[in-house]
Amino acid sequence: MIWQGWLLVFILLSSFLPGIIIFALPEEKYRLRTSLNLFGAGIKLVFILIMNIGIYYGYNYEIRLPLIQGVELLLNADPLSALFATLSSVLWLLTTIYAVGYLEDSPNRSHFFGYFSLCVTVTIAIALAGNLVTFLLFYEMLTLATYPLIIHRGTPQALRAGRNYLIYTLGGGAVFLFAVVWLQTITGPAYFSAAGFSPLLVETHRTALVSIFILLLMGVGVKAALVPLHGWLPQAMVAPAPVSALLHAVAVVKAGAFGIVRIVLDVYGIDNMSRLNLFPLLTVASSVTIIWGSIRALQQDNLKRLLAFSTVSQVSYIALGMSLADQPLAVIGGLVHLVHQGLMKITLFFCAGNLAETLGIHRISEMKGVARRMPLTMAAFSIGALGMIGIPPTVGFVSKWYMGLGALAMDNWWVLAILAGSSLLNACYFLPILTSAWFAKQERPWPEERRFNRFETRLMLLVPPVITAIIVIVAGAVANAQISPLAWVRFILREYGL
Amino acid sequence: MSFDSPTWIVCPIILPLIAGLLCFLFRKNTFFIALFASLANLLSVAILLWQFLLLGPMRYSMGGWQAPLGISLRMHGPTILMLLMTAVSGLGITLYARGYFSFRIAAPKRVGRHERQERFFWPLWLLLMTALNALFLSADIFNLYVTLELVTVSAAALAALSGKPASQIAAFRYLLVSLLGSLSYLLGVVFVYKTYGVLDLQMLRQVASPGPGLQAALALMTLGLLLKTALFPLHFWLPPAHANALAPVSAILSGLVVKGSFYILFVLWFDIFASSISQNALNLMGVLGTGAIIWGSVQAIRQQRLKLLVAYSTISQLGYLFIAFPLALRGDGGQGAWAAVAFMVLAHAFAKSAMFMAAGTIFLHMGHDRIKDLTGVRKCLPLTSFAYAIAGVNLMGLPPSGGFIAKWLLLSSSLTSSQWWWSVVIMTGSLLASIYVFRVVSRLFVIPAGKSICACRPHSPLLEWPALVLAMIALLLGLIAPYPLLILETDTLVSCLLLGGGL
Amino acid sequence: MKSRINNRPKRHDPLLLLLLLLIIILATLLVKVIYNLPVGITGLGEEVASFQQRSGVVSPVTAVLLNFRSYDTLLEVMVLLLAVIGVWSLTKAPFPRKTIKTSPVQLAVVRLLAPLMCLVAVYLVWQGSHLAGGAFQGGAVLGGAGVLMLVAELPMFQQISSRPLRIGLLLGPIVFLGVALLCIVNGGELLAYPQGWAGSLLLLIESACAVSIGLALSALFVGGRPVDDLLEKKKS
Amino acid sequence: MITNTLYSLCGLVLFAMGLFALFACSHLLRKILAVNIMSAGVFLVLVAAAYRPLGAGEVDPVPHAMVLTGIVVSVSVTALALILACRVQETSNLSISRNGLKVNDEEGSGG
Repeated sequence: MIWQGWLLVFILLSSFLPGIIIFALPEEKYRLRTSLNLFGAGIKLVFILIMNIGIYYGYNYEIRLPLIQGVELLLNADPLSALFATLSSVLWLLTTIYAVGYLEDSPNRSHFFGYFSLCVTVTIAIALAGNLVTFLLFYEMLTLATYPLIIHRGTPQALRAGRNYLIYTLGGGAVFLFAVVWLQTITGPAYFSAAGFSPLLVETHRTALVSIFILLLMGVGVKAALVPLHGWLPQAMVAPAPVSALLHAVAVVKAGAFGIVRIVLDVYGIDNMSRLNLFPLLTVASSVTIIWGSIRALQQDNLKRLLAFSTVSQVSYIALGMSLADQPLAVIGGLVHLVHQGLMKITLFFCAGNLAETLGIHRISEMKGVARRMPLTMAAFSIGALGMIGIPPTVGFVSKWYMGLGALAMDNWWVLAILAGSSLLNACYFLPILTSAWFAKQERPWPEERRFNRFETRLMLLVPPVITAIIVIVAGAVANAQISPLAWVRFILREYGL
Repeated sequence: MSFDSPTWIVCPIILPLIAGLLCFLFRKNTFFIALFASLANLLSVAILLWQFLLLGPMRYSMGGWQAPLGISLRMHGPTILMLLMTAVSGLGITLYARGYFSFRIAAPKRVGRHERQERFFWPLWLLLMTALNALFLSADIFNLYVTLELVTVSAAALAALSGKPASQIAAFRYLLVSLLGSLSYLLGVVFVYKTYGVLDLQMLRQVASPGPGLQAALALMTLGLLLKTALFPLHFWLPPAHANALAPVSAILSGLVVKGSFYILFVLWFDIFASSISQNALNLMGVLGTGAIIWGSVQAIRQQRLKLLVAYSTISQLGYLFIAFPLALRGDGGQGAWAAVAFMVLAHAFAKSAMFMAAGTIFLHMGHDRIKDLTGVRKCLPLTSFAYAIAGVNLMGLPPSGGFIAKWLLLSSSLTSSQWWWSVVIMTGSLLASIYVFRVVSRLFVIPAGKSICACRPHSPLLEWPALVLAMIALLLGLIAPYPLLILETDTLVSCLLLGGGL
Repeated sequence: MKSRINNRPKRHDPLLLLLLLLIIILATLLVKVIYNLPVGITGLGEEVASFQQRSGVVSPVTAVLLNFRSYDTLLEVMVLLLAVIGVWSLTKAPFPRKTIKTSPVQLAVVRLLAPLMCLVAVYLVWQGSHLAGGAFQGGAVLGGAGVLMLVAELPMFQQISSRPLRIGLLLGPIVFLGVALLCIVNGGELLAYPQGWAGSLLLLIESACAVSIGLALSALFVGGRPVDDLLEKKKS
Repeated sequence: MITNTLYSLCGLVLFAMGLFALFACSHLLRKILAVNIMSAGVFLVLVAAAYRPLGAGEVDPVPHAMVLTGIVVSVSVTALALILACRVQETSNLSISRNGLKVNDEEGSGG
């Protein structure tokens, strides 16, 4: 069916074309730009919903463009890509609203929104990639599209952060390219399908395949911020808040995590992974990252840096879930965390942005008593933070629960200990913030206060975090319902026969 | 003249030639003559492409005299790709040059100089286009020498056109080096003639057998051509010559002219005398290519001036072409290396032309090209900055550019032929490339807070769009990859049939 | 180019010695190869001889130059023209300068020699069809005459303006090209002279080329474009 | 036979000498002359290729034509190079006087 394939192209165009038009728009066309952005985001959401329904009823969406031997551009929507694409498009809509409010009066907005749209286009394309080459293509393009966003402010710190970002990601990209080419010379074109490559190859090319896996992991690990490849992430915090939200909740780190999922489940396949004995490697890498990120987060006073280290730690839950892939429950936990972490983290970043934009608060020590000044924002923040710790009925609890069940089923006490320890650490760095925000007395005047009539801050800044916070609770409460991230993840796993 | 007439093959030579003579004869409206010639050239190449896809490779005997006696033109896959490359970037360069000169004449620094430059640019450029087309089409080893000299003379004159002392010194050195290269090539031709008594490439391929005469000839010709192609360590003349020329001239020199001598070299090594090439020689080429990639990139990273940076990056990119040499003759990797070279040449031609054009536009508007002072150029020259960045993506070999396809092919043929060390070189090269590309791009795209950049507006769309379009072509070359491959493969298919038929 | 104050190469520059050594080795290798080359290669001599009849000229060299490999010659004429364009693009001619008094002897010599040289040139072109000679030889002699007149500082010759000069320079190439294209119109390949016409067409090409070559050589000697070559522009 | 080889050898020696001079001399004019000597050497080898042993058929005219072409090319290029060299000397004002001296020096010691 041709039109079904073209739907995927339309999904990409719905943010690409507005992006291109926005580049050409003069700076002062505020209304046109905003409506284009929102229109694009809305259309994309509609397209993706159509696609999701189609996938649910078993339609096959696919479009391909063969280039050369072994290199083929292939967009293919399977349930897993639908998961990531839906997350990205929903959060894009919210982030766009937020960014419009956040960047009011700031210079160079047309470039900002142009790259923003490109960034989302590329992220969705990563979600829809049907083979490793296409994934690589958009993975590299993501680097290029996010770089201008990181250096958007043009300050020396921003430039330094941008440079480090490039060093990490381009280096990772080169390693990834090398690994992909190597893999393809052994296994032939690597399509994303449940089977993985032929098990016969495991015997003949064991060393090569193990090395390729390590290289691939290094390639995607840079963006997924696996320790020790995470150095760029806290530095990238100099970017404007919507960018941080986008980078950390949706685009970059999730692209890396999604890459790990694809490599484990689709490129290698669970059977080959266990034949090659690669799971322990992944477990170790992700556990180290989880603990290290949490410990580093404990030491931070800058709120956004704390959130960044928390991201380092939380994203690795996805990898940890994948590393227990023998057990479907753990896989469920990992995959559903892809969505859940996105929701929680974007709430936290929105709130951090609100604090900075309204009161000029950047440090945790300045947050005493802030909840009285901005109750809605801090309520949303608290929900996100509690979710991170894993307290029911938030979504964070759901993913940790499933992961814990998986570890238990495998008698893997070590992983259980990691889970418990990281939750404890999460609590250690989030709870003091919450208590001081809600219960402490304001000591000093706010660093840079701006007053808005009616609401505690601009409406466009307030709505997105409130919405995401509500989703965090609702999706956690009704996790077992027919329509929920968890239900969709179960649907995904049917495809893998787990 | 009907569409399938064999006469079309001479059009890419004759049309720019006539136009060049007319541009010399008349002093007014030279741009329109040149534009007409570029368009007509593109059209005739398109017709040739159509004929080629329909009828396969063809030969054309000049003056009706068959091969050993007369001179033949031949058209096979690589030829048609090179002609397309010349025609497309030629059209872009023609348009850009118009914008460039009208800008310079509108804002004169020295009255008279720019008129002189424009007056002589057009005939020289059109004759250079003639020469390149003639070179790509020629099937006679001595005729190749004559076309090489045509290229040399016109390119050196163009390089000196700017009139600055630095450019004249560079052009002089360029001329001498090219002469040395041509003479070395000619001596090689003499050895070939002394050994085999024929000059036609096709016949040479049939009679060529390994021997001291052929080895000496190949060594001499290779040396000469390497000198002209500026392979490390024979590259010393290239950066000053390319960096000090006028921007359209730099685009021509870097994008097209070096490809001419490389084309001859490649045809000699892999088509005509392929049977007599030893693996050691190929490895030597690979090693030199490695040196070029590393040295060129490191030098590019160290430059303070934009045009010099771009010029050094040419050296490094040319290195990739030679990395393909050791991969090209080994088993199943060979075909891939051929295609890799084709993509590399095409993508580099478009991207580098675009890059030099963008650098020239930046130079015109900012009045300098010191890299550290280029902050925020995006604000006033958005299209040019994008053109530069997109061309840079190509040099880094990021997907979906033509450069990416080339690197992919090189990587996979190096891994399949288990010569993995070349792939390490390739990856290192692209990382170094990304350093020198982003050194500039990050400055172009940063707008420092609270600082007004430049109030200038882009002067003419002709200064911005040709660069952007060429860069886009280079970028999207990856997406139309099957078509160049089809052209290359049509050729080998048919030639296999011909060889099988005992021809 | 680094300009050394002392221009003479240093006697004991180790790099130069190394270079010398390398070049000697190269030369020795080449000599060895040449010495061992087979002698029995026939070359294209017999081919040329067998098609001599159809070429329209008697002299085999002229036949090769202007018929069998006329494409080479066409391009070569272009090289010469290109050199002129290149030289013109570089600099202005040093003329007209204040007339220096030409010595009467010089003048007399020029008056005597220049017409004679022109005659010789015509003869050389004419006899190119059966003996050694042809457009290049004739053009060279013409060029010599031009140089002689330039050296004699004849004002008429120095102040020749750009347009006639350009027309003269392009005469040869355009006639050559025109004939080549006529051959296509006639239904053959480029430069495939029609049967029976070859001889006269070759003479036409040779005469036109000789004029252009002579002019080109003189122009190269002048070493710059005529003063009025650029269009006058309003000085803003 | 002997003559033929002698011509070739002579040509090669000229080529080598020119090559050396091209690198060894720093004066522009000398470099141009060096290239000219090299091309003369190549032409000599080329002309020698036309030689046929007595009774082995006609003398080959193709190398003659090639040499003729080569000479014209070399003349054109030399002219361009000379003018370019003049321009270099004129424009690089750092050494106008020095170069003037140098030219005289060259002519004095050239021989």
